Amino acid sequence: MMLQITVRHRFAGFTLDVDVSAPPGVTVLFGPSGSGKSTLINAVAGLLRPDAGRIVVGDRVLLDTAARRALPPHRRRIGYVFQDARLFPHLSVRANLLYGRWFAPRGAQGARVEHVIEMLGIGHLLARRPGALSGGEKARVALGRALLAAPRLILADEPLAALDEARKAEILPYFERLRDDVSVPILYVSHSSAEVARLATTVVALQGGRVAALGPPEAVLGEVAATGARGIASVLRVRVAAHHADGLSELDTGAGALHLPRVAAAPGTVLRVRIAAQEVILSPAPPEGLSALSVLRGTIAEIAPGRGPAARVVLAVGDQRLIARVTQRSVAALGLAPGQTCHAIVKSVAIAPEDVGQQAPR
Amino acid sequence: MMLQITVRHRFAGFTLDVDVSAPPGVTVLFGPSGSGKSTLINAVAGLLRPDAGRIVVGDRVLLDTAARRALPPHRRRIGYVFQDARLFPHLSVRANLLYGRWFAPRGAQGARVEHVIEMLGIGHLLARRPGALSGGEKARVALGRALLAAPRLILADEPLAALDEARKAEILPYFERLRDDVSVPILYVSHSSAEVARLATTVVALQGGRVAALGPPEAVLGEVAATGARGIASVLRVRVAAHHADGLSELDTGAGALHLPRVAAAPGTVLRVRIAAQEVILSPAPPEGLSALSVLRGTIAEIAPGRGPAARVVLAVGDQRLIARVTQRSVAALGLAPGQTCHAIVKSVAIAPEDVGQQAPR
Amino acid sequence: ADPVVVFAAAALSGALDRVAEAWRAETGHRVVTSYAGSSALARQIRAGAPADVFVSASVEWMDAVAASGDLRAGTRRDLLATDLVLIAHGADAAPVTIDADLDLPGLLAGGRLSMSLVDAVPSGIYGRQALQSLGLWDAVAPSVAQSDNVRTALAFVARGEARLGIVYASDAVAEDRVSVLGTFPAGSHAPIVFPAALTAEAGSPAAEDFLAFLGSDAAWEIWAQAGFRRLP
Amino acid sequence: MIGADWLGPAEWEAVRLSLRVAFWATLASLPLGVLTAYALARWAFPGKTLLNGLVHLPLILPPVVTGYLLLIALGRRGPVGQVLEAWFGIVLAFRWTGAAVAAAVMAFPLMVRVIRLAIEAVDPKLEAAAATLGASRAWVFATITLPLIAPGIVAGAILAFAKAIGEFGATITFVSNIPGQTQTVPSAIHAALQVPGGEDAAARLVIVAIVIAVGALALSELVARRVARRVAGA
Amino acid sequence: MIGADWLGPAEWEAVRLSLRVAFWATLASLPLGVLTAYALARWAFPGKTLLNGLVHLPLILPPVVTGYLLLIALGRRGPVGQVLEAWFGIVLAFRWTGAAVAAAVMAFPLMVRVIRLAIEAVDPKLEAAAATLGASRAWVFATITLPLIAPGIVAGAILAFAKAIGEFGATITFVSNIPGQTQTVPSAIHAALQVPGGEDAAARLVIVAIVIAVGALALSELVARRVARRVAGA
Ligand SMILES: Nc1ncnc2c1ncn2[C@@H]1O[C@H](COP(=O)(O)OP(=O)(O)OP(=O)(O)O)[C@@H](O)[C@H]1O
Ligand SMILES: Nc1ncnc2c1ncn2[C@@H]1O[C@H](COP(=O)(O)OP(=O)(O)OP(=O)(O)O)[C@@H](O)[C@H]1O
Ligand SMILES: [Mg+2]
Ligand SMILES: [Mg+2]
Repeated sequence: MMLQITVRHRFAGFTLDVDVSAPPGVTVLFGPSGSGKSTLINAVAGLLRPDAGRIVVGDRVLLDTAARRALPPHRRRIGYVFQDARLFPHLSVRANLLYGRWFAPRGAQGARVEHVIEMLGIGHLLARRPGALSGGEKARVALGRALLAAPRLILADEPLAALDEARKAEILPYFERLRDDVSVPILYVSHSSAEVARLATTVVALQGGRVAALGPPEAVLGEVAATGARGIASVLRVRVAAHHADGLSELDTGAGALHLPRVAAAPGTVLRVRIAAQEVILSPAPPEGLSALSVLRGTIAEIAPGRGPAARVVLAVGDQRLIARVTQRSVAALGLAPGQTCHAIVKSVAIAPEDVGQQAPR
Repeated sequence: MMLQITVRHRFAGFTLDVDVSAPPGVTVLFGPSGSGKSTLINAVAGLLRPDAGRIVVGDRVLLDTAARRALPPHRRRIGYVFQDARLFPHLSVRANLLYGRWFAPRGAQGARVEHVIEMLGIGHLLARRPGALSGGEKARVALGRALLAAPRLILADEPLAALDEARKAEILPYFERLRDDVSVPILYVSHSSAEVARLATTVVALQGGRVAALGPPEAVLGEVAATGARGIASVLRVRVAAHHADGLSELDTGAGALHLPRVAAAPGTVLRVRIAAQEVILSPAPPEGLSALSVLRGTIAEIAPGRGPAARVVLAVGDQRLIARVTQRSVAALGLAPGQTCHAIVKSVAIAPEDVGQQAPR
Repeated sequence: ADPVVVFAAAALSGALDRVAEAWRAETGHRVVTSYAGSSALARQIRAGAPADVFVSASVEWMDAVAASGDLRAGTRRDLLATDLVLIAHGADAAPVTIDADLDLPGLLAGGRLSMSLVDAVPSGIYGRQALQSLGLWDAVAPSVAQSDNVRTALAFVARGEARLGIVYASDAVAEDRVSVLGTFPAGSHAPIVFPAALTAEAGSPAAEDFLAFLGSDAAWEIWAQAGFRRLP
Repeated sequence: MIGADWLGPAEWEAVRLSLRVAFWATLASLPLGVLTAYALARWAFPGKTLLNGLVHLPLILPPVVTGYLLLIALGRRGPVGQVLEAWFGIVLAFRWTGAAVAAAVMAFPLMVRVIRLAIEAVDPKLEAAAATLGASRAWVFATITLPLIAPGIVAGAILAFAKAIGEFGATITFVSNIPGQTQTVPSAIHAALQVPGGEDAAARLVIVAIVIAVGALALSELVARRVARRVAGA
Repeated sequence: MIGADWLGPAEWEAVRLSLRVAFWATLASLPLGVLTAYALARWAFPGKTLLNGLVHLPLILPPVVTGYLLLIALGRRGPVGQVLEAWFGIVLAFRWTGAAVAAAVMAFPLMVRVIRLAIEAVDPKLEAAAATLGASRAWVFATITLPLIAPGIVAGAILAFAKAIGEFGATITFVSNIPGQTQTVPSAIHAALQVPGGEDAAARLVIVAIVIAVGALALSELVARRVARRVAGA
């Protein structure tokens, strides 16, 4: 299900002008406040009729201004999680959740209601009206309502922003499953680079209404421009090698093992792991006597000093790239140079559950 | 300005029952969605009349149900940043921002308008109406509106949730200055433990309408129960020792130096630094040849295995406590035991700007 | 000088305007006329309305105003009379004789008999009296459609919504979509008179003069044209 | 206490008739009222100003004129009246149904204005949300707009009902006053006031009218409060 | 084309008078209308049902009754009328001001109903937000509630204006039908209809009434659209 979005639209003082083409999976829109993310999503939903544009999801043409075609919103089969929830105030939480069901084609296979309710932890709210919900509860119901509409395209505008970490950690795997098992294309707005790395098949970094960077997260998250220095991360493909008795899982990177708290995947499964560049420690000699269990061996491919005191060091580990962000002082002190062999130390517990995701099928 | 809040209120299916007493500064309300944070704040604002309660800010009694006293909201002199923005739709952004000004007593010293507008990056929006703003823009205007009301108490309900990292990093220091220079008491709801550690003078962890933990962030953030395992962190008091030419600042902990990207504080200033427990690497021997520049030397005070494969190791460094979260396998492999000398390795670049804050005056 | 204010029953409008015009041509005095139902006008005069002359379509309402002391004593007189006629839709209906033998239901043929309110509006009250005294009322009562004034009653017949109607002769003359079938015998109902008087408030000699003019021969040219009769 | 003989049988008949007329006038015009209000609030079409003016006409014109125009159009000899009678066998002239039509026409501008205001107050974002979930325009209207404007519909209906209870001028001009068929309470009051000394009878009927209308108002307030609470979503 | 002599001087006078009456009736009753609507929408007080019933009364009663009651109360010999005249030198009876009072009373229920509905649609959360920023109840009303209900006020005012233009029964009963003083357009139409062959004059006046009202409507739509756009915040 390819996603092809070409949209040009002018507001007074703001112009959205994007041309995005993304493979199946989760396409994450990333970018500062006011960069046009919601505007773009509204165009896909059909709530904004752009000045010009063409939007194609898989083989369905949702909009083609040149051909004067525009599918009305209710025929687009989308599940839109609005940035501002927009629950129906006169309906109970249950009726809100089931609203989209009424209109889904008979036999459309959507999420199981009980399952979604349980995942979102909103079982005790079903009889209430939205007016009596907390902010985060509203956000969860809004998410449930969109998921239960049996959509063929999910639009999620910062669906998890109002939630606490624990709740986020429960919901994120659901999106992964949607992406991998159900293969519903998802357009997802997020400010969190952890969410981006975990979910994104493709990242679209917007800036002032234009695409600043576009590509798989491995590429885009390594770009300072797209993410800000602190968001830089690498995404490694790893294979589950073994689950150990002490609760750690061993993941093979092809250039050393990562030891992570138990990962819920059978040995042999290919996963992807986001490793924040700032959390990687480099050591020219094989390190010893440290509490960190995961050491990858590689070759320095590139050293790029940043504008501040830090430098970006790219290590070739096996056939993959691992990015480390270290101080320029350390680069000098350790005499790091391209071509040199180097070890990357990664703390096992520093990789958050939300940093480990199923490998999206390409 | 002590903050004393005793509130009991029943909704169908939810009871808020808290008794909080907090010193001047920022009191952060922390807790999962639906735990009663907004309800508590609404009671302080006077928008919810609780079944019973007493609320005192400094020497002002805002509510005392026993004495049948309740200051009406407009006489409480608060600046409330609502979770849902609540901008006035018929007023321009400028009029929204200045709304509270009209009612502030003459000569009340509040924030400078241009300054707040610049900090929030909303200068180009002043003539617009709220209907034409993006989600994050709305959130920023709502924040500005509250700050400009010259309040004597700020209530901020997840004011930064809708913003990107870069924008957050620009706004957070403003709250610090409010806390330290202007000494306006602030009640602040947040889901981000980085924000908590940076801003909080006191943390109130709510759970199901009750106080689960209460105390300074050093204490509460070390509790698994209050924050979830991944939120555990230590907060160290450090003194700025020197600023080096390569852009790093040297911070003295009393048990070794931290090297951080330039900190905007004069040498001699006492700061506080949040160090996430999961980012600390332990090494019995003094580590060498690593890219990490900050090594603290201490004595193991306590080792507490967690429920998963991780363990919490508390190090006494000088007269402070540093918490590390490492795997139990590493504890065994390195033969760590209480009383033993140990080195803690902290990456300089892993400490985010939002993790460094001014030390709140006590 | 202030104009003379005349409160007059709506049935007199048109003709009274022409009389007032004639008076003005003669004396230079202006007349202002407020037309409404006699009941409303009478109540207003009793509430202190600035009227100089009251011309009522109903003897009872004139009595009521007299009883409350709002008339200038000795000025009341019966000004005009008119007859009650039976009318039919169309310009060329055949005349009938109105007496106790009249087959009114037959003439109605299932249609409606249009009258003014038979308990409230003078023409309706007179009409019912007449039908009752002729013994025709009970047979047609269910077919009577009552209007709140005689002009509407006339309009129902003129538009053909009602087959027959009972109105004043003075109303029937001006409408050419109806034809007069016959006149009710004078004895079948109380005399139809329009009394006039000065109000207690009336101060100006002009008002007295106008009241007098209403009964003058010059005025009677106009009244007669409009279908009114001098009192016997 | 006040017995049933406090009012004469003709007066009771008038009360019954007024209730029936007002009830049906309100109920039957409600769908058209909602539709018209929706069209005026949401659609742009040529002749919109005209429609708006037309709807307000009965408010602007003296009731007699409206009644007269109804007579011309809907009377047995009127163009529309003839069609109604020939095709559907519906006769309005001199029937209580005609009185209901007159009352409905007179009350229509009030109903439409109120409902239109309610429609304009509905947040279009909620309707947009429903559309993204698959609801067509008709479904959005039925499941979102309509429930949200329910307080407005109740308010419009009660206003129309009150107006219909009080309507007199157009009714008597259109369908005259036939006791038991078209003599409503206001006609009876009007008639009573025409005769000297009729004030007592009129006062009795006025009290009846007030009782009816205040009852309807109180009921509507109850309904409206429930409905409003539902809609507020608390 | 149609010249100024299309209408006679008395008719022009009626048009002028109607405009003046409707304008002042609407303008002068607006503050009380807003206050009453606010009280009914937001306050709980004993006698609320009574007030609500009282406000609706002119709608429920035949206009003649309302006019008669006004005459009894506000006439020169009425208790209130005497007080007004003795203390303030205000005479309403048989003056255009009385016509304005009658029109205002008749239009009042419409105005209040519409404005009340608008007030009930205001999100109390916005008012609460204003209160936290230091605005007292009066200020909240002036700066938040009032602007937000502006579309409702415009709608209520136009409805009242239209009603005032068309009011007839109460006016003629209260202040009579004196050309140049209390004869409004509807009174003139009514008078014209009483004259045999007066339909032409009536039709001309009807057209004038329609033109006035449609003009007012069109104007109000313009204003309302602007106001609504402001309030919608886009
Ligand atoms: N008006 C109400 N009636 C009934 N229950 C309510 C009402 N308002 C809030 N609640 C319930 O009270 C609880 C606390 O709500 P509150 O808004 O304080 O949560 P919160 O801590 O702010 O959560 P969040 O982080 O999701 O905003 C929730 O379970 C909510 O459902
Ligand atoms: N109706 C409108 N009229 C004018 N400008 C608008 C309108 N809607 C949005 N904008 C502007 O368009 C820009 C993009 O808005 P958009 O809502 O797409 O931002 P966003 O990327 O979703 O931001 P956020 O993360 O803050 O939600 C913003 O600058 C906003 O002010
Ligand atoms: Mg957005
Ligand atoms: Mg909340």
